[in-house]
Amino acid sequence: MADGLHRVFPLMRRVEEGKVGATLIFDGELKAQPGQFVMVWLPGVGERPFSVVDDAPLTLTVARVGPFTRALTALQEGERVWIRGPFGRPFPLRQGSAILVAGGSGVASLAFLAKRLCEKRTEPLVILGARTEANFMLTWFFERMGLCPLLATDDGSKGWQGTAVERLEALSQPWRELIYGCGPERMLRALASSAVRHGALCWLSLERVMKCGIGVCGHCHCGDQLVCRDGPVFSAEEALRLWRLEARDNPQIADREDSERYP
Amino acid sequence: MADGLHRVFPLMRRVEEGKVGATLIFDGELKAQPGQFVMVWLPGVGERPFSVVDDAPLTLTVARVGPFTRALTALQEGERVWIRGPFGRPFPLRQGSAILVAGGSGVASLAFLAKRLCEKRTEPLVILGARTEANFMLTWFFERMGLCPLLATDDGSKGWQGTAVERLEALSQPWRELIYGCGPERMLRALASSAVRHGALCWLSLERVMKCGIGVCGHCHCGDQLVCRDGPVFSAEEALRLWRLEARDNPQIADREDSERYP
Amino acid sequence: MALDVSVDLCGISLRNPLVLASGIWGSCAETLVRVGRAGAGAVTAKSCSLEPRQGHPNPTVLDWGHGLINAIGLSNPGAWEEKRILQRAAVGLKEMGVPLIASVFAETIVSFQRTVEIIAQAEPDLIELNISCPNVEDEFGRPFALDPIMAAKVTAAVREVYKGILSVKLSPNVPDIVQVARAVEKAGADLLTAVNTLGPGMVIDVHAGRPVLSNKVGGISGAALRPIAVRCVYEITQAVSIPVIGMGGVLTGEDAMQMLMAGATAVGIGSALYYYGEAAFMRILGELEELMVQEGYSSIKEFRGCAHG
Amino acid sequence: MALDVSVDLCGISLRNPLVLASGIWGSCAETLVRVGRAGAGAVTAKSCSLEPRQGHPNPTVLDWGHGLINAIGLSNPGAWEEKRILQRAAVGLKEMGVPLIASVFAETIVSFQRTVEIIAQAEPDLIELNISCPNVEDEFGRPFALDPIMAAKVTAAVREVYKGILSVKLSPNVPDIVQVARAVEKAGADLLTAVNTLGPGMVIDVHAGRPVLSNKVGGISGAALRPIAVRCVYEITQAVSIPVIGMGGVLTGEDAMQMLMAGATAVGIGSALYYYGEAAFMRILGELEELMVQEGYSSIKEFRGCAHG
Ligand SMILES: Cc1cc2nc3c(=O)[nH]c(=O)nc-3n(C[C@H](O)[C@H](O)[C@H](O)COP(=O)(O)OP(=O)(O)OC[C@H]3O[C@@H](n4cnc5c(N)ncnc54)[C@H](O)[C@@H]3O)c2cc1C
Ligand SMILES: Cc1cc2nc3c(=O)[nH]c(=O)nc-3n(C[C@H](O)[C@H](O)[C@H](O)COP(=O)(O)OP(=O)(O)OC[C@H]3O[C@@H](n4cnc5c(N)ncnc54)[C@H](O)[C@@H]3O)c2cc1C
Ligand SMILES: Cc1cc2nc3c(=O)[nH]c(=O)nc-3n(C[C@H](O)[C@H](O)[C@H](O)COP(=O)(O)O)c2cc1C
Ligand SMILES: Cc1cc2nc3c(=O)[nH]c(=O)nc-3n(C[C@H](O)[C@H](O)[C@H](O)COP(=O)(O)O)c2cc1C
Ligand code: FES
Ligand code: FES
Repeated sequence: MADGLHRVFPLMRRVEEGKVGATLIFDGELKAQPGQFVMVWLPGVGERPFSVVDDAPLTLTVARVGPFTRALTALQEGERVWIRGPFGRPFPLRQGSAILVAGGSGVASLAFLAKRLCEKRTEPLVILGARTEANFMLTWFFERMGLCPLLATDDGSKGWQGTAVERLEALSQPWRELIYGCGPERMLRALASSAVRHGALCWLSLERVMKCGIGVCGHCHCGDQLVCRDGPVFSAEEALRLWRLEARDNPQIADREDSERYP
Repeated sequence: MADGLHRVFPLMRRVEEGKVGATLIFDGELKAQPGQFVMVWLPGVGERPFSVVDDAPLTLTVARVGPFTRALTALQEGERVWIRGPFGRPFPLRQGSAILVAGGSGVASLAFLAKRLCEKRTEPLVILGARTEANFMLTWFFERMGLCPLLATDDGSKGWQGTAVERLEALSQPWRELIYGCGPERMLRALASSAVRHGALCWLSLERVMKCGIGVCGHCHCGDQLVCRDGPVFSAEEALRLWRLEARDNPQIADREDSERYP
Repeated sequence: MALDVSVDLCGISLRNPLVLASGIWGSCAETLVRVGRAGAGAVTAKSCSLEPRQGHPNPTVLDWGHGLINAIGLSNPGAWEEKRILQRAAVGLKEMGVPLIASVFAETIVSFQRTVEIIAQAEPDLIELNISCPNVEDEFGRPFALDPIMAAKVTAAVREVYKGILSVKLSPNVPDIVQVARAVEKAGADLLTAVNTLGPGMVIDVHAGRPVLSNKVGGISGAALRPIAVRCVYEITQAVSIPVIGMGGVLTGEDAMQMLMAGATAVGIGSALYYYGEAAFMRILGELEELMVQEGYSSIKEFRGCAHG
Repeated sequence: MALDVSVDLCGISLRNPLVLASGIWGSCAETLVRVGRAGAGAVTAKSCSLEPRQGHPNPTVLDWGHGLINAIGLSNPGAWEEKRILQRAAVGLKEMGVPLIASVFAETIVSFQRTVEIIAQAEPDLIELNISCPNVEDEFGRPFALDPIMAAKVTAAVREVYKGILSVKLSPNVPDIVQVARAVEKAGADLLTAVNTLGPGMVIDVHAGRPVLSNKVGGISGAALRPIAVRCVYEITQAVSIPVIGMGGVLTGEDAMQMLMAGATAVGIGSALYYYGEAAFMRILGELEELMVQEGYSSIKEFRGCAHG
């Protein structure tokens, strides 16, 4: 009987990611597409959404921000996690050359996208942003594919000083046709505006607090869309529409701080 | 969702079968194999098992013996029946030349078997038994395939005088390798003994009163077998074993009269 | 001949009988409007209480193979915020002629009254009382819906403070739902919604050796609930003379027709959105219409309740 | 290390925890023996009453997509004939070391006693009281199983006339199954069987415009019942100290493990025979053993009831 219950995955290998998190490589595959996410259950701890970084073997990259992610990144090899999914709509894989812009743990879904693009032999340009050097995650993953991500840090400790979007704006080369972005919402807003201004096709992966993860409870809504089901990937135009809808009804939302998601 | 609920079939054509019943040809197909049966529901009347005579279009041959079969054979073209199934194990289609021995409405499942054998270009010898000439059913079905059934009547009004099994025993030609039988239980007992005596491979289709038809309620048991699920087709050896089991526990059963099933 | 799928629910006209059930998508104005745009005959908002409620931690909803099991814990932003949500939703829905149903729950009778008073200010077309929540004044904390007397008391108390159209949502988890239905009708309900989730049930993860839901147990909805819900609607409509919104496991036009034949006036759609999203409405409606054509019906009243024979 | 899947049920040793549920295949001695031969840990005969009963006309059992719905109507040949059936079955089963459970129902307390007295003469290993049938002495004809007081009275009355091992089979269709379980335990039951079918439910054929079952409503078993049954077993085993045979929708080894983790001592298998025939037993047992190996369990007691945490 096909159901949506959890499957068990033992941890095969844990890779520390600077001081801010870890990449977890599990023993087992879970067919997924870049941009999709899974719900990870740690019995007794809770259940949270994470983007798929690779599907064979299943790989997740987790930033430590609270109790659940602390427990998850402390797992030992052989210990297990419970996973249901994948859920959500993936990034559209369009023909053309692409720029991937990631902030913080947003790097997770873009790493998977980069892998798929490389497999199609259309190497993307990758821009990664973080607060400071020690906060970068998954740079090794890109390098393993032969990609050299452009780095940007708020404090200038590594690469360009400034945000990933500022790094993008400052590119000497012309923009490419396709922009894919994932990261803190403030960054995505800036990216969406830039992309629209440049007339580039652009998709963003949004985040909202998720309960069911399967498009039932309505908890993850953004405007009239459910991020878990209709997203998490939206076109920049659609994202801008959704943010406007949200802001109309909750004027305070526009300047919501989401720093905790941007290690 | 795959379920076992009824499908509706409108009656396309009704063919009167002598004075004793009718053949009902429905508008629609129901994939089945010879020996399998369906449960026919007439809302407000009841639900009863009937062998499949043909599956494309779905065809049933019904002897009028009581309230349900009276209602069923009185259906007008365009009226509907509700059908679930097919159920049960079919006659094995073995290589070799076959004799089909039918009594009364037992002709139904053997007609379907004859059709499949003819399609495989192994024309069977068909022996039909009935009380009297007016009671034969489906002779037209065999003739349409180019088969000329040997007939036997209890009263000698048509063909050989005696039972179908006596007609079989009296064949001038040697027995064939495969014997298939369906009809009243007394006839099947005689057929099974004959077949075993002659060393022929023989399969019989048994009948028991059915409730669920799907191997759950246990109502249709014969010995340790459930006729609806493990049968209705059994090898002669197995049928003899089952009858012995039954008789051991219910001495009166051996001489049970089942004349109502033998029009 | 044109098909007429409209229905009349206590004087409210629905363009079709399919109503979004409470608790699915209905926690924000925009998604309610979206469901209206997608073809729903009416929409129900998520149940709200006087004070905001956090709900249970994850996992809260699961697809266990034959429907959903949920223990959301009735999270909601409280009556005052809900009033704003309803007001915003009403604007978009009114344009399309889609009635809006508000849903209210509380743990005491007084709090039911207070919450309804606030929600009534948003002027929804109908208020539904979700009485499947524990009655904290009962010595065992049993839900109001499990006791005909308590169910009637809540209904009567709300009836006092609310003159609009009032529905009471019944639970299938009682030995005799007819008793509750009759009591609630007598206490002044204008219609009934039947049924809420079944159970509760429990799904144990055998690798974890514990229940999956953080709340351990949760309500069963979707396919597994359907035959129970159909029986409940059949029994209720035989016993009361007020209309019923029938729900529970309606995933296809055939399921909707079962509900209507069992006697329902309208049909709630909840878990179907898990499988089909908001397209559930046009899909189920299309299948229902096709069945109506096949069976030669031109309007819903021609077969409503026909299973009573 | 060798797996030990045997269980002890009130001193009766079962080679494995899988028990044929009452009413499936159990209406004749030969099929009971066959199920024993196929690997069942114990087998339960179909429920019998003092007098023979015809049962309902067809249709009586349907696969509605998520399990079965049945209204067989408790057809049975009466206690005297049943005694003969049990005696014959016992011969074959004893050889294999497979315990035989008899099942009895009645519509009055006195008739429960009389029937048990007759059935006891066949010396089954255990007698199970099916109390999910209408109590004709009750003013509403409600089943004994729906009322803790009546359930306890039946149990106590039978306890008086029967000194063997006695189980009482509970219904899931009550707001609080723990109350019934406690009452029955106190009245002298040695163990409990939980649960009987859910509902009742109703399936309407939309082309016929009427319920399919001739009895209109029927009990739900199979997959749809599983989470309800698991929750019932979990609640009961938390509240009583006698063992429970847990059943309802067990179709796989994982389902059986859920029941055991919920606290069941043995696991009933009914509707699974519709899907897999008697092979259900070896199939489910094989899957259970595989799971045990995977999780490093070597006997069932290592994980029984572990979901209580
Ligand atoms: C689609 C999606 C994909 C994600 N992918 C990744 C990823 O690949 N790597 C990664 O490190 N993080 C990812 N996250 C964020 C991750 O889910 C949160 O960091 C995590 O839930 C925090 O849990 P906690 O208990 O550690 O922290 P808490 O202290 O509970 O919360 C810290 C913050 O995490 C967020 N959060 C908490 N609960 C949830 C929830 N149920 N759903 C969504 N966000 C929540 C909130 O912003 C909260 O303020 C993703 C979130 C979404 C919605
Ligand atoms: C596997 C199988 C295949 C059959 N195929 C055919 C067929 O192709 N053509 C045909 O004419 N008949 C067939 N029958 C027999 C047919 O089912 C009965 O003739 C019919 O049920 C009689 O119903 P009634 O109401 O007309 O008669 P009733 O007066 O109810 O009964 C007359 C006799 O029919 C038999 N019968 C009654 N109810 C059932 C039941 N639920 N299940 C089985 N037998 C029953 C009994 O022998 C009974 O004595 C088949 C039976 C079985 C078991
Ligand atoms: C996730 C979820 C949340 C629900 N929340 C509520 C609620 O807040 N109030 C309510 O009255 N019913 C609630 N229900 C019950 C539904 O409204 C409906 O009665 C039930 O799900 C049966 O319909 P279905 O099978 O079509 O889903 C909820 C159901 C689900 C699945
Ligand atoms: C066709 C059928 C007949 C049944 N007959 C009886 C019965 O006679 N006595 C009884 O106690 N339970 C009876 N039951 C209930 C089962 O014993 C069992 O409690 C229920 O079906 C749940 O288990 P399952 O989901 O494994 O089938 C019957 C169930 C079915 C499906
Ligand atoms: S998390 Fe429930 S709808 Fe998205
Ligand atoms: S008719 Fe029920 S088992 Fe055969």
